[in-house]
Amino acid sequence: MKTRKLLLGLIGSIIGLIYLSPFYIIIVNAFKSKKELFQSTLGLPESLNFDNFIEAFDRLDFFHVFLNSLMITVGSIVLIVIFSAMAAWMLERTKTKMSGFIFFAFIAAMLIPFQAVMLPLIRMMGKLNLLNIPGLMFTYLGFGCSLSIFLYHGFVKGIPKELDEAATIDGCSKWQTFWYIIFPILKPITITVSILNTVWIWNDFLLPSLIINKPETHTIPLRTFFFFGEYTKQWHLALAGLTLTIIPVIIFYFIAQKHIIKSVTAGSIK
Amino acid sequence: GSSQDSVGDKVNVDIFQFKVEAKDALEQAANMYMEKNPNVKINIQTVGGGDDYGAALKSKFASGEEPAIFNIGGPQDMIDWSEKLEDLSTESWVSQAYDGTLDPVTKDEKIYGMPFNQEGYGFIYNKELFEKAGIDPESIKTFGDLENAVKLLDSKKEELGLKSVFAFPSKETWVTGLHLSNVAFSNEFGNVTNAFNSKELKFKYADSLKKLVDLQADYAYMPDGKKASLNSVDYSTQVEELFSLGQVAIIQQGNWAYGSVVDIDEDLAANIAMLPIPLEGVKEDSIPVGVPMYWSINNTKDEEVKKASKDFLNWLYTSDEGKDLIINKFKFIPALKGYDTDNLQPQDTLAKEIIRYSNEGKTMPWVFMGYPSAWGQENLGADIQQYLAGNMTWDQLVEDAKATWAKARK
Amino acid sequence: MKKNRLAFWGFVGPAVFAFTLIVVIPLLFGIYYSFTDWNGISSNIKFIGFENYMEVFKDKGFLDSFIFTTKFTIASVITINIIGFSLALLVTRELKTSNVLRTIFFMPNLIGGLILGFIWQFIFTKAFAALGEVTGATWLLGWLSNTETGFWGLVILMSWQMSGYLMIIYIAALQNIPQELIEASRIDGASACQRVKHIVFPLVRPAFTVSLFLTLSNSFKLYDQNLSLTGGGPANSTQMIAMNIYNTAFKFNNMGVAQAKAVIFFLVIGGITLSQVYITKKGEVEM
Amino acid sequence: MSNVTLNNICKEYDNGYKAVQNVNIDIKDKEFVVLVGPSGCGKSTTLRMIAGLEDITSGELKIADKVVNNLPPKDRDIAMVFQNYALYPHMTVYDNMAFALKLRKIPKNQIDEKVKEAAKILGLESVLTRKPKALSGGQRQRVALGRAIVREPKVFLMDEPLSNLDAKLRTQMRTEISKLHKKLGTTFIYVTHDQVEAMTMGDRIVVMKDGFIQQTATPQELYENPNNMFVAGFIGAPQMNLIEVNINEENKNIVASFNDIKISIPLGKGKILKKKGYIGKKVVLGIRPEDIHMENVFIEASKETSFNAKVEIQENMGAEIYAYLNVGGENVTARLNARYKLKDDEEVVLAMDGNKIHLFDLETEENILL
Amino acid sequence: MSNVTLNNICKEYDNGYKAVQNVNIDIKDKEFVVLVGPSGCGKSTTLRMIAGLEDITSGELKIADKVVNNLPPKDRDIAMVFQNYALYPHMTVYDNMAFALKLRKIPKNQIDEKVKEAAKILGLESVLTRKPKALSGGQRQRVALGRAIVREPKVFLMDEPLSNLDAKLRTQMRTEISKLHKKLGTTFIYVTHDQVEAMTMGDRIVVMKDGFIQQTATPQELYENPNNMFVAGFIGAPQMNLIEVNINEENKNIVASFNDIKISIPLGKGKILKKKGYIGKKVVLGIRPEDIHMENVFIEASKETSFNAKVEIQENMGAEIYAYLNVGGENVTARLNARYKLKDDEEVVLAMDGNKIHLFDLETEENILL
Ligand SMILES: Nc1ncnc2c1ncn2[C@@H]1O[C@H](COP(=O)(O)OP(=O)(O)OP(=O)(O)O)[C@@H](O)[C@H]1O
Ligand SMILES: Nc1ncnc2c1ncn2[C@@H]1O[C@H](COP(=O)(O)OP(=O)(O)OP(=O)(O)O)[C@@H](O)[C@H]1O
Ligand SMILES: [Mg+2]
Ligand SMILES: [Mg+2]
Repeated sequence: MKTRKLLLGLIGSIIGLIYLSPFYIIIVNAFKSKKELFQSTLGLPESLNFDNFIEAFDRLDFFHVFLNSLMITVGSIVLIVIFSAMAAWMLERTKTKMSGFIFFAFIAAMLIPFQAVMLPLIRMMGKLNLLNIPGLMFTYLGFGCSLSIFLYHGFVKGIPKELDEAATIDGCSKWQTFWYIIFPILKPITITVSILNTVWIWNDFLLPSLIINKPETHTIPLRTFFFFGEYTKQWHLALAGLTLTIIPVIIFYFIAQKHIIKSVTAGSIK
Repeated sequence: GSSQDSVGDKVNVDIFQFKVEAKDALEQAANMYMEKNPNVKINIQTVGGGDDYGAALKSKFASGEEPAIFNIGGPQDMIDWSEKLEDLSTESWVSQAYDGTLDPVTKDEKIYGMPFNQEGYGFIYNKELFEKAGIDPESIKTFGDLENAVKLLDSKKEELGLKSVFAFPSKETWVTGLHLSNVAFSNEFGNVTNAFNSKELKFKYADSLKKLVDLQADYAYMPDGKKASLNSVDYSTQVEELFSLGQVAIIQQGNWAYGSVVDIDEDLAANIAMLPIPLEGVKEDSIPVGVPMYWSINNTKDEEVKKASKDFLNWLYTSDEGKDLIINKFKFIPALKGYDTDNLQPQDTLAKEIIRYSNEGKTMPWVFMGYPSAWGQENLGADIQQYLAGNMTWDQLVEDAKATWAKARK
Repeated sequence: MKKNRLAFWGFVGPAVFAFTLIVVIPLLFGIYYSFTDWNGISSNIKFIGFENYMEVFKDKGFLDSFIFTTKFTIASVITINIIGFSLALLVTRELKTSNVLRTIFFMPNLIGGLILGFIWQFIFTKAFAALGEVTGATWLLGWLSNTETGFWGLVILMSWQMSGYLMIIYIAALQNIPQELIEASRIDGASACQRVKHIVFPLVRPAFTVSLFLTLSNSFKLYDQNLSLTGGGPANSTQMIAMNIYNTAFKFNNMGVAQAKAVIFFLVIGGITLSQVYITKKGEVEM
Repeated sequence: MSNVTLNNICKEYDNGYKAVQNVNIDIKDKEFVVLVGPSGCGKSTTLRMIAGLEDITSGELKIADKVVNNLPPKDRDIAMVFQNYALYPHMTVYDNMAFALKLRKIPKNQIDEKVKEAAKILGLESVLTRKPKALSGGQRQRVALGRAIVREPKVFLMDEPLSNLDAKLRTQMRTEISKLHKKLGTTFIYVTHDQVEAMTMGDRIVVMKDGFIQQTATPQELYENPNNMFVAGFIGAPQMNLIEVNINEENKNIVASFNDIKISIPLGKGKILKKKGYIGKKVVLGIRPEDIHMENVFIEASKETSFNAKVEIQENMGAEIYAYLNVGGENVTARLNARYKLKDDEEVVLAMDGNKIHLFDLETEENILL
Repeated sequence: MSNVTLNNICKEYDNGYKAVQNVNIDIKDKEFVVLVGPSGCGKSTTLRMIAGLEDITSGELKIADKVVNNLPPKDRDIAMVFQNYALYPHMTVYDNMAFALKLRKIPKNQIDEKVKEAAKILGLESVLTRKPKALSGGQRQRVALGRAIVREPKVFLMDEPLSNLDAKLRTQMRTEISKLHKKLGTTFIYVTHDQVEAMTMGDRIVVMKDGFIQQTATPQELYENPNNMFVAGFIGAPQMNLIEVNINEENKNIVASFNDIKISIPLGKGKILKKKGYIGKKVVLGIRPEDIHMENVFIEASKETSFNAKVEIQENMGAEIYAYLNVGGENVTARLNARYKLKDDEEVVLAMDGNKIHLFDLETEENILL
């Protein structure tokens, strides 16, 4: 028993290292000059030189775009979480043809390739004067609610209907039932939904580039792509920038991950 | 629309441009211009990440937030965007354009684009290595000369510390399908317009082109020792890694590569120059020089916006301040005349080479903007990859090229 | 009853509204464009019936990319699920490092698709080459230069990225298996392998349904990673459908044909994934 | 006044299933009424209609003499305890109990008072700050009760509140709920499928089957005079023995016989059988296990109802024994004093208490003697 | 031969918790032994050590005279029935039963034979092709048994197999398992926390508490002579009344008194008390509810043990009544014949059966009389 566990632990560590190796490449190269980067891609940097980070921070206007990204991500997540949870709860609790159809439509939409709706979407967004940050958040809601509703729906199934009824008898309206009872119980799946959507929205390039491509509203990925020029990719800066970009998400993930394990569970399985 | 074009009493000029490398300089220019013209507000949007300008521009227009100034690439763009293009033929800079540079954007006497800059490409070589190998670059004029030099270099690989003579990035179909093929086709068609109007491709100089391909491929650095693996060599490997680290002696690239080299090794960048790309038996001692992109003005905008846009471009390319920016900040090779004074000469070694070739008249035009849409990269470039991988003979490639060209022009 | 309906729309309405505006209406427009000759720019759009669809069926490139996409999807769906499932089995073994490993395996999801492709390109062409030169393993050289390495490069990239995501789904499923069933099988005399095969595997089938759905649709729709890793090359042999559609629309300026391709594509993956869900759902057990 | 009246209440679900049919119950103020019946008989549906969680298809429901058919739950002044408690998992015990009051915007200090009082009644004072997760089954149950109590409703509804508890706790909570009912003096309507609960707690019991009411009566009445075979079999544990017998008249005596066993029916009952024309027909004879005796004195005195039996298996309950007997091929259970030490497969003589014999019509299953 | 011997078995969990301590049980071939005790007392742990699902910390476990401490479950020739049945939900009933045999690579036709036979014994023939989900609770329970039966193991282990069934089914399955034990003639080790099950099923009962064995004896022995207060309270329902009393000698009589109630202790028991020096000390008096009587005759004859009580609440069980009484401030339960119609708050006179009085040391809780 003991040796077997040890062996498994060893295998786990090895696989873990393999999974980490790309991150190794990102991080060591973020410390190298461009020349060093091409001379020895795999080796450790000659010195722990933060110049790339400083330059990337500067060129990205990191503080500013970080705030933009943060605002967009948080805003979109709030919209997605609230409206998806609301919809999923109602869809699960209402057993009519209509609710079945709507749910199906949400799921089916996960199969639509974005490229197929890109131009008509942009055209409409322009007509509706939504080529701005609120518009972008709204777009994320439109695209993000499918998976989110799917996950919430599965989780709601596991919440006894009696809780809703108890709340009704205690005197709650539907609205109160949702906010006082259901939404707090959805916390684990809300965290999952937030993590998955954060990972997506935080890193998204295409939608912001189409909807809010103005210097003052740039997000981190939009700026990061300025390191990728017509011919040359400023790898040393891009990797430093990338490191700066993913650190906040990793921190967020670390804080939230205790819950995600329980949650995708409940969301997707039951 | 008009209301959103002006904020307060300012005229709003939106620029939507593709060249990431020019982003900072353009912003600087805009700021300078706005200082002088407080009634104008210039907003610059740059598309990052490389080659997606076409899609971005389309969605920009689809969104209704049409820019006042944007870029087009050649005859096909001119036709596609014809609804939106302002005639610039009455502008003052037109008279200063070099011969032929306006052809791709001229239709029915109307001129729809202002040249961005000039670019040229050839065989960039490492002077120091040539010296060490005892080769006089001046003497290389013909394909034969080149071939001999290459063979000599190849034989001295070890002592020169070379991995190989060439680095050939066939992964980048624009290098093969556009630039390299241009050497043959510019001689077949003569100019863009002919190419653009031609219903068929004769591929007259197929053999000579094959030699250029073969020479580069045979003596190129192959990652796994097989020719097919050239298809994984990209620009970065070619220029930044192999060439800039002194591991290969010659690469087929343009003056833009200077920036890449200088980032890695400034000394090396100061010590490079350009050999011609000789099309054997046709035109040997010259390099292709052309205009990669044009500025265009959106004709649906208000008159004042259009005027401000024209003024800005005029100022940028013809005023003294503007010229200084173009040369020293943009690091462009100007496509207009009038940059003669000493302080307006490009400093980088490659740009100097292009100008030298231009001045000596040893150039051939760029015609690949006249290829059918995406044909050069998606068809010819892809076929060259097939050829290198051994999945296609050169004859098959030629036949396929003719067929796909004809089909596209049907 | 009326009040119920009001409440229903009050809760479902906002999501449906956003969804309709952002997805449904553009999709309908997209379908409309597939019957026109629109090039993406011009304002005069002509209705041309099924011509674009005929065009699609004549397009060999589309067929090739369809085949490539299908092959890729099969390979990646299998590897991603196997790896994800194995990782889940590993980290549910109460190892001391389980929690750390869970984080590590999920971390690839934290990087955006385009950048991920560039990084792996870097790894395949530079790191693999460096490794290959050091070890003398020639198979590590020249990656992404041909269809096979491009194909497997994509599969490796996607497996690396997605397997952690699926691992989480599978962990959830594994933790839902009652411990007694495992013990019952031990008493019945099952070895570790037999247990996985006869007990664990069938019991996580609902998770398989979900995972297959997610991986199938993700693999079919893959664009970012395809673009940045191989760019479809060499010779368009690793071009997947999404990229083919994209190029048709924006490089060849054939918006109508591109939309027709998108419609066909949507119908096909819709058909495939829905029948997958139907088939796998049928074999599921409810506890 | 908080009487509850169900007048011809019916419930048809959307799928057309008729879960409750023509139910009439008149529940008096302060009464403890238990709805009992097998799974799926419509108990919960009935309760949920009273609560307002389910629409009433037809009929009239009155609470405190007011028709409430169309009133939403919160305006009916009822409280409900659910089978699985339905405690709000994210709230502390205190908040669970205070929630309904908070919604009613009752001042904080009043809420506090009421919650503390209820907690005291239920012995929950020490766990007020815990979340439900950290409670034992019995405590959870009490919180569910507490949540209902603080509301001071006119009517208390409970749907199998004890079914998730283990045997010991169930017994204990049973008495606690009875005590609570006494203390609060509120109308209780209680659903269970456990006849022991029904018997021990209800002032009156409503026995349901397939959506119909079978009998409404006090526990003793139900036990002694079941309306029909279903009620007879449902109430009492071990179950009443039900044996198909032939009724014949032998020497003026009415005799019930099966296989080679003969039981004389007491005079009064015999008369009714005769009057109703059952002579020569088959009926079902019912006798409760505790009405089968083994005392010699008794057997001597009850020769006409004695019979031979073979012990198949026996269960020792400490104070008594359940003997599972084979009587002429029929399975019969007897509940005997533990002082009788039976051996398996032993042949014994037993006698029924003739006065406790029940007789049911074979077809209609109705009690013939009523 | 399939006797099972536990020799000083201990179990310490990884977290240092000692779940089972120095357990010695000697189980004979074909015996039906029940482990009983409150939740958390270590029953399951003991059973799981026998099954091989849990490592044994120290001590020796023998099955059929062979030490099996280090044998994996599959090699111990045991079968186990789990509390929640642990049926494989994705397999049909047939496959569930056949699974273990298939793993043993037994020929198809033999498997078929065995499964069919087990199904016949358990009355599962008609549901062999169904999945567990489509079965009722009782059927599932039987499948779980069937899965164990087909293996023809030396020892049958069952961990609370009936606790998920409702009361009626539980009673029924209880007898079925007893019958099965008779039929199979295999050693059964059965865990439950329900004393009724323990009493009715076991040849011998092992009562556990906090990891220690309290008493190992036959049901009757356990009921009549519990080793200590714990066993006395645990076995029997309603529970034995346990009252703290003062022992004094009054006029040669040994008298137990509490508040103003006095009970005379019968001669023999009094002697023991005296001999062991309990006079003037406090002890615990135990009397089972059924040993408190209300018959006038009895009370007349037992003046020395009669007392006054106030009825607090009563539960009508049909044939009898559980009266919850207040006797001088102490709660006392009496189990009375249903013919006594008591009123709440009524004052009554009752008497204990002096012979059935138990006495326990206040400190050690041991039975003084043994
Ligand atoms: N929403 C519904 N739609 C259709 N039929 C239903 C619905 N709810 C319950 N039923 C059916 O109505 C019948 C009565 O259900 P009800 O819940 O009242 O039974 P019950 O007596 O409470 O049983 P249990 O003791 O199992 O709780 C059942 O046959 C059930 O299947
Ligand atoms: N894996 C474990 N680690 C630590 N302690 C444990 C573990 N499993 C059980 N215990 C503890 O050991 C004690 C005995 O547990 P066991 O399951 O044997 O009780 P039980 O008698 O079967 O109770 P129940 O009637 O509730 O099933 C309990 O206090 C329990 O908390
Ligand atoms: Mg119910
Ligand atoms: Mg246990």
